Amino acid sequence: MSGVLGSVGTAVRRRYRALRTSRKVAAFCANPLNVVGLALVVAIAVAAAVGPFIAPYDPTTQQLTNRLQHPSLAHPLGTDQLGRDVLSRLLHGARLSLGIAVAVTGIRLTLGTTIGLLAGYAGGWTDEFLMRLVDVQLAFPGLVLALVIAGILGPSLRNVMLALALVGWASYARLVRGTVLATKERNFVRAARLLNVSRFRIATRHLLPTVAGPVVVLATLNMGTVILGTAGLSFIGLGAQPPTAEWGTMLSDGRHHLRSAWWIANVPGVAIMLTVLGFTLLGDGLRDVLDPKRDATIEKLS
Amino acid sequence: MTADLSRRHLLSSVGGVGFAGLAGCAETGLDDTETAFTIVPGSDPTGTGDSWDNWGGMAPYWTRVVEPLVWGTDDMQPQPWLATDWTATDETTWVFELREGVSFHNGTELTADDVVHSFEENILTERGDFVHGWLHLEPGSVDRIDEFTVAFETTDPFPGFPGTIAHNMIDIQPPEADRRAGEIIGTGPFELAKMDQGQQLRVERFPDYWGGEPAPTELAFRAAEDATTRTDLLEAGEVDLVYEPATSRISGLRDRDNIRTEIQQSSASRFVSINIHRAPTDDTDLRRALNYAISQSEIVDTVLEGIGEPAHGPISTVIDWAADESLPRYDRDRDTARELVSQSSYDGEALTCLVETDMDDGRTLVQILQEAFKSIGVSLDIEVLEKASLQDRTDRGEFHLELTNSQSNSPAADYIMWENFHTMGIENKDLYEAEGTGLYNLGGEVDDLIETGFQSYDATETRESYIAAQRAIMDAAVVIPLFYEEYVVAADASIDGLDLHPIDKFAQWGDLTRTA
Amino acid sequence: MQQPRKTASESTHSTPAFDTDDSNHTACTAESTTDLLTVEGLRVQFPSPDEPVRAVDGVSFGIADGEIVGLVGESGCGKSVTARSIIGLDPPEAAVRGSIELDGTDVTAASERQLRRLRGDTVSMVFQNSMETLNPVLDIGEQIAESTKVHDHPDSQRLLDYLHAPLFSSRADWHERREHAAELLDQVGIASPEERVDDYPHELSGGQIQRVAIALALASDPDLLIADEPTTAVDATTQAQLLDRFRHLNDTRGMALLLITHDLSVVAELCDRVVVMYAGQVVETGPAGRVLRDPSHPYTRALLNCLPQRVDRNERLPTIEGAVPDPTDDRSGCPFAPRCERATDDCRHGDVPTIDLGDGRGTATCYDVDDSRPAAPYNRPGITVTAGEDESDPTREPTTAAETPAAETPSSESTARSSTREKTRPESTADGDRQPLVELEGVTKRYATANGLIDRLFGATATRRAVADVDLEIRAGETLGLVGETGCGKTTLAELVTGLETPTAGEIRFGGDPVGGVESRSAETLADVGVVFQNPRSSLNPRLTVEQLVAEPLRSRGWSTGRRRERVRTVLDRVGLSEHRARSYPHELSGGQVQRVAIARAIAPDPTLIVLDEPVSALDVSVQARILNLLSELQAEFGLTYLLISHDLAVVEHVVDRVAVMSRGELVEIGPVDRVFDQPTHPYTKTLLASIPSLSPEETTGVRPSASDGVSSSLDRPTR
Amino acid sequence: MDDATYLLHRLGTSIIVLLGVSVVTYGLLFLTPGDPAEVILTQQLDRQPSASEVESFRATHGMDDPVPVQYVSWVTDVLRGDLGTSYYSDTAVSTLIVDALPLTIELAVASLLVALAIAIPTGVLSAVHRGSAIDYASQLGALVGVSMPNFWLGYLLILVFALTLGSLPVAGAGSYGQLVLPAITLGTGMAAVLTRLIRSSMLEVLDEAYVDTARSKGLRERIVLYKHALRNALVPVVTILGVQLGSLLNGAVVVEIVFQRPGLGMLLVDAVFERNYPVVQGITLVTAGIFVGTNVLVDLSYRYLDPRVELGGETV
Repeated sequence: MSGVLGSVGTAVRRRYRALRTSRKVAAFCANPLNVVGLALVVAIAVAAAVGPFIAPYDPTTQQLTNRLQHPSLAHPLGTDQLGRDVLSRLLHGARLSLGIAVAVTGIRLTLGTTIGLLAGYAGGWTDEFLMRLVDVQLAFPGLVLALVIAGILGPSLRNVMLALALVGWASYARLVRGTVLATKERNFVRAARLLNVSRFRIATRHLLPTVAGPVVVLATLNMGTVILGTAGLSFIGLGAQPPTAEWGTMLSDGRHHLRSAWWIANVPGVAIMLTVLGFTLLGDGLRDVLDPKRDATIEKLS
Repeated sequence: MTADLSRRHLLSSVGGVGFAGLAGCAETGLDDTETAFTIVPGSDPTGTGDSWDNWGGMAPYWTRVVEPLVWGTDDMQPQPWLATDWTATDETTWVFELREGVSFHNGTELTADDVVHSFEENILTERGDFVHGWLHLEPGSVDRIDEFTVAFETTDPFPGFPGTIAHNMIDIQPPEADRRAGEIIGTGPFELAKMDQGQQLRVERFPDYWGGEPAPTELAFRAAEDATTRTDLLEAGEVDLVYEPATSRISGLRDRDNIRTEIQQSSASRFVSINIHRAPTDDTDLRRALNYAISQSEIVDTVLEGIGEPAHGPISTVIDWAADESLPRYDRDRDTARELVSQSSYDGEALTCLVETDMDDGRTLVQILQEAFKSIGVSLDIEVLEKASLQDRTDRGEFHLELTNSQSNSPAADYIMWENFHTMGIENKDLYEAEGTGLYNLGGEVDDLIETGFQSYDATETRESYIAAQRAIMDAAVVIPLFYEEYVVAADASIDGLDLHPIDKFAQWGDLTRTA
Repeated sequence: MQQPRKTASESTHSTPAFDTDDSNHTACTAESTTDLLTVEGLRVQFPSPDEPVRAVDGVSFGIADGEIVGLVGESGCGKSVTARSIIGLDPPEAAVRGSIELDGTDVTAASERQLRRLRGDTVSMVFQNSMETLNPVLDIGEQIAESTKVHDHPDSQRLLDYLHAPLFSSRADWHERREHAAELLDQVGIASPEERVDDYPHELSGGQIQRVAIALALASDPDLLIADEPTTAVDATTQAQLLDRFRHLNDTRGMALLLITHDLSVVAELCDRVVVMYAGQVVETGPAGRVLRDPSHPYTRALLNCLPQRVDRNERLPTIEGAVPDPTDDRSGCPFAPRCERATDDCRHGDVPTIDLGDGRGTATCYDVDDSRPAAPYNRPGITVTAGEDESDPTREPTTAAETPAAETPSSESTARSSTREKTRPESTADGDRQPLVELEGVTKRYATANGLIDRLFGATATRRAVADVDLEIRAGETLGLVGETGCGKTTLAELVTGLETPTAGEIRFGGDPVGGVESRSAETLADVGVVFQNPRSSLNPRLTVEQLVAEPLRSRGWSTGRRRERVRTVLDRVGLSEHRARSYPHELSGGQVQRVAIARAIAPDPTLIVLDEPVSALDVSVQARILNLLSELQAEFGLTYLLISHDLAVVEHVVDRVAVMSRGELVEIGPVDRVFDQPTHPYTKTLLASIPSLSPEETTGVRPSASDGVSSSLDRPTR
Repeated sequence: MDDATYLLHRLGTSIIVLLGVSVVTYGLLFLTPGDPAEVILTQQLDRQPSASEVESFRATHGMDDPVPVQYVSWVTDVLRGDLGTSYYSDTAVSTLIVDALPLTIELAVASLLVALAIAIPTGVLSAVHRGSAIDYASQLGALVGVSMPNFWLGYLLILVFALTLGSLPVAGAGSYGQLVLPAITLGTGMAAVLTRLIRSSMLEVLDEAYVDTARSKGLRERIVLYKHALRNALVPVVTILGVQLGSLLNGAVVVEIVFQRPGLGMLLVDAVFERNYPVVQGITLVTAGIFVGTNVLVDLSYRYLDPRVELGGETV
């Protein structure tokens, strides 16, 4: 089948010549799940951006007389055990939860990519050393180590972020190094070497762009992982301090009311689920478009 | 070791049977007979892994396998148990008469030798100096007078001795018992049958119990430290009785016909203790202002669903020297509070309030405090910390407030006063010795009053001293009392014969029956 | 267990008595209902983002029992799609119209069950890229045993039986089938078949794999075997053996064969009849000899003209201008019309009739068949017209082997040919006087097969020898050809010359000065060597435009922007890429254009030596011709020296001055191309040369010494 | 590389990694704010130790030695199987771990079975019906599982299956019934990853020529899918199983708390909160060891699943 479609593909390719970018967009949009993912991520990003401005109430103001109210016009998503408006807390929490994910992923990405590039490009003992470091980090189940680190440092959002960042960079390093090594052996890089192209130019012009695709995919998928990790640590008792409206903490606090006031836990629960779902779908979509051949690799790392 | 075996079996069969087989398999719990009951206490009945829980070879709190010499009455007075009588022959000597005809589970009769053995070999030796301070006993101070008489020589005058040893941990076992190997031989109405650490503990009826044969043939104590899980277990019908169901679920349980709920006042009291040696909470005006900001009854009526009594002092009213009524009152009065704040040295900085992760409703309560203080212009930073971090912080005195509670597991509750408010109490001693400060110790007169109360053999004098001390403490607003705790026990509606106790771990199961 | 379905007498129609088949062929072209296979008006379309892609656009032909038919055409012309339609393996999204009658059943309308029966009994297929057609996780025996089982019980296939679930399958039955599998392996010429049945595909060499694929197809004792490019991926020697094997099977089993290939020499070697496809349509059919010798359709003619075998060396190869039409276009008229110099308005519109050439000479879909004997419109003046072209009488009966002058078949070993060559290549005698540009002395390259810290600690030093003690000179201005089978070390040797690899031992000198690897070479040395990589697409960074790609070496030489732009324009123009291509990305270009970009980049810094690694192996014949022409023009214009690596001996013979033959890392023979090709001294070279298929169908089975399997075992080894 | 060399190689790397792991694990002690000796002693004595107590503690525990010396003696103990003693009970850490481990392994194995039971049919179905509603629905369905925080999913499952339907036990350990909900909770997350992988892997495999070869033999589609295609599609799945064990161990921490299973995760959380360092270090080390060991096993088994694999081929 590949042969047939290959030759057909040549024809299609010719047809879509000079439409490189739009072809990728078209390929991305061809799968409705990708579009759903993108829509979810955009929605969540918008919520994070404008949420605090459109929230109807202050997220921390209590109304003990008005606690555990069912969803109503006044409180579209009800009130929690302290009479706070769940919708307002959700909207404020969007910024925080997304912010945590972005920050943690950002640190992981920067640290990991730097180390990966260094290892892949330098080779030799530097590579050997850095990769053993990566192996050691990857030898720990991430959340277990994060739990230990955050637990020892003491419960706070900052420590949780630090712990999650410390346990996630190695995947990037390994991915980047692998890509760099594979690319280094690609003929176009060998050709560039022969053409006396400088090391710096090879790195920036030939290696980095190849690395960008997989890294973006991994980072997108990672966003979901970080959000789930934060929620998990919150549940264990290492998350945000009250009264911070952070989704994981809200969900964890609300679990005692699951039976009596379902909205307290389920609202942030659904929000987390949709966010993670959105990033996962988006990441999958990007992978199909940017990096279709490395499915198992990223799966291993994310 | 049987536990290991079964797990290994389980593990090997998982591979063979596969997932399909999982759902259909039987429970390993009790035979579902009329006389067997499954109980879920508020804490892990097999112990938390903490040596304190397990020092008798098992956690003796809920199970009535082992027994102490003295028990406690419902109004927190020492009650004859394995000892039938006791007298202080001088300021530091207590002589106990043992009950005759008490059989251990292995059939031998309880004698003075067993008591001496239990104290000298186990209680005083294995646990070291902490126990010496607690019981005011040193090794070598327990003597056999005759077969059924034992004398204790306390290190200093200790009128609270009988009440203090009325504690599940101060149990009597014969020398044949091998605690470390898990061979527990007690005198209680139930014998230990099987223990799965962290999961459950099963006991069987001991027919020769000195108090008469208990009604249940078998009891299982399941571990479920999460209140919601306990509630779920009861609602799903997996267990017969649970302690402290989740607060949010109580009204739901009450509405159910097949479940009965009992409320029992406890020996515990919840309060906020204030570090009086750290600015700005070293300012009495500020501490009083904080007290005026709180409405105890609102808290009880809302988030606690009515479980608990609004408190005016730190000592539960089941304890006979609790001062409650006669203490200075700080009913919510935000104007007064604001005025006091402005008088005080407080200038807008955030106070720190610590609370332990595991405290029931802790996160909720502390947020109410935060909101209440905000309304009088005092801002509060909340730090929910796990046990170790919390202790680290309190040890160093780096906090302003701590949401905490006090509870006595023995009828003698004196140590609550001593350890919390006396300068040499465990909370204050280290900082006092290191820096001349402390945490909640007003010092001077209060120390004297507590010492008097602690050492007096005259009950009235003890009571008056303690009340005076509490008054001084509340005057200086060292604590913000919140509520005297009550606890709920929810059980299958068919169960009768509950015998609850202010000390939740003193419950007796001998009369449990099931009505048709 | 299996009864041969045909009697020996039925299969006598096959080679070599070409002319006796006429009656048979006439029957075919008349679409007789007794045909084994009749394809009628087949159209296959694939959906694409806008218009559907017409992969097959109205194809009709038939195959009779026991006939060998070649389906030829360049890549993308619809050959494979047609073949897959015949066994009902169209992708689900494809729209198939027309009818395919196979042994009385219409495949296009068959139920799953009927299809299974057909596949298990009547038709088998050997797919392209045989390495990928065998399941890598099942051993050979299992895969063949399955086939026989399906053949015997097509309607009772239970999953658990096939999964060898203990209670659901008979071990004895499977065991018996494995033994039978060994017999089949023996039949396709695999040595020690009893051992091979337990092997996994990756443990076999390319040639063995191809044989196994054939055995697999034979397991169901089919009436028709479809083989899609069965020899494309194998070395010349293996190819010869395989073709021989096909012929043998056809002889002994009377099995019909549909051979799909782009290689006309394979057709010539094997086929009774040939069907020529272009852009999804059949343009010509007819007996193989007639079509190759006397093509009727302009496209067939043009295709044959492009073959290097047919043109003297140093002569410019004829080419076909223009490109294959876009398969998504709504088309009418002859698809070849836009490229056909003789096209008229009639050709461009409406249906072009398919004309029966009569006398069993087949059909051609062209108006222009009657006076189709032009004075070689695709040949440049001065070219010696070879083979078919010099036959001017279209009505002439097909010639027999004896009648065809051997001198006109370039691959045959004949003194006549060598004398021709001596005439056309007088300069080759002067080779020795040229200055050596590059010298290799005792060059050896070993690869460590393990690396990493741990292996270093454990001292694991396993090595593999890629190039062994090679002495070689490349003389200024010459084209040195490097030939040998896959894995013989050709590419490694080239990499040693370019500096991508450094020799383990020995010395490489440029102009007398020793040089090291890329990192240690001076900018001048680097600029002196241009490289055109095998698979040129991979050597171009997909994220850079053509302009940037070509400018890259200039940038590193420090050229200014303006000067770079100027040079890029010059070289792009020189390699024949139009200005507007400069901003294209590699994936927007066709294979030929990509190769031009790679060449442009190689010549941009004005090198003296260019290393060409299989520069045309991935290209279709017509494109290959244009690139080869370009290379010789460039050489003449810039005085370039070429080191050309190729496994295609026809190309080598056409292009190079001297040829070096490598085998297992060693240089076994080197010399002027005439001498080496005509009087090989090394036995390996002899075997290699003997395996070149002939374009002339008259040279037939049994004559070729190479086809004996005895020689093969030394060459036919795993390539790992 | 032959098998023996590879094994040696893999063992060598694993030892280096485990050494690194032990350094990290030991280093955890120094993460804690303040002097480790003081922290440990405070925990043991349940009070602030005096300066002289700290000093004598340091002396008896060799904590005056340079850190590397301390580390070496710790590692030596570990190699002898001595992971130290819990601060809170006199139990050896190794005993605690041996007691808790079976529950966690049991949970992991059951979750894996759940995940495979969900993922294989869903993934194959999804791939075969690529681009159809079935495909999108099953992909989405699989993803919803992995997108839900474990503990939330766990409590919801309890609500539905234990409380509303009353068909399964709420919590606890010891019976198969009690394993079902935790295994589903943990398994669904993994199922999503596996479904996705099996789908894409199947898609790739279905495009392979050998699948067409199998069809062209006249084999039934079912046999083509489940014998020829799936077997190949599972190869990359196996490679990630080892890594997925990590996510199972991660999830087990939370799930064990939700379902009150006193396994390794619960033990770890308690130990972390109590600053019970020997237990924390022991569990961290053992978990990492299991993880590394499993991955070696997976690599080796990979060899037998896919005969093409040359052991030691660098996987990128």
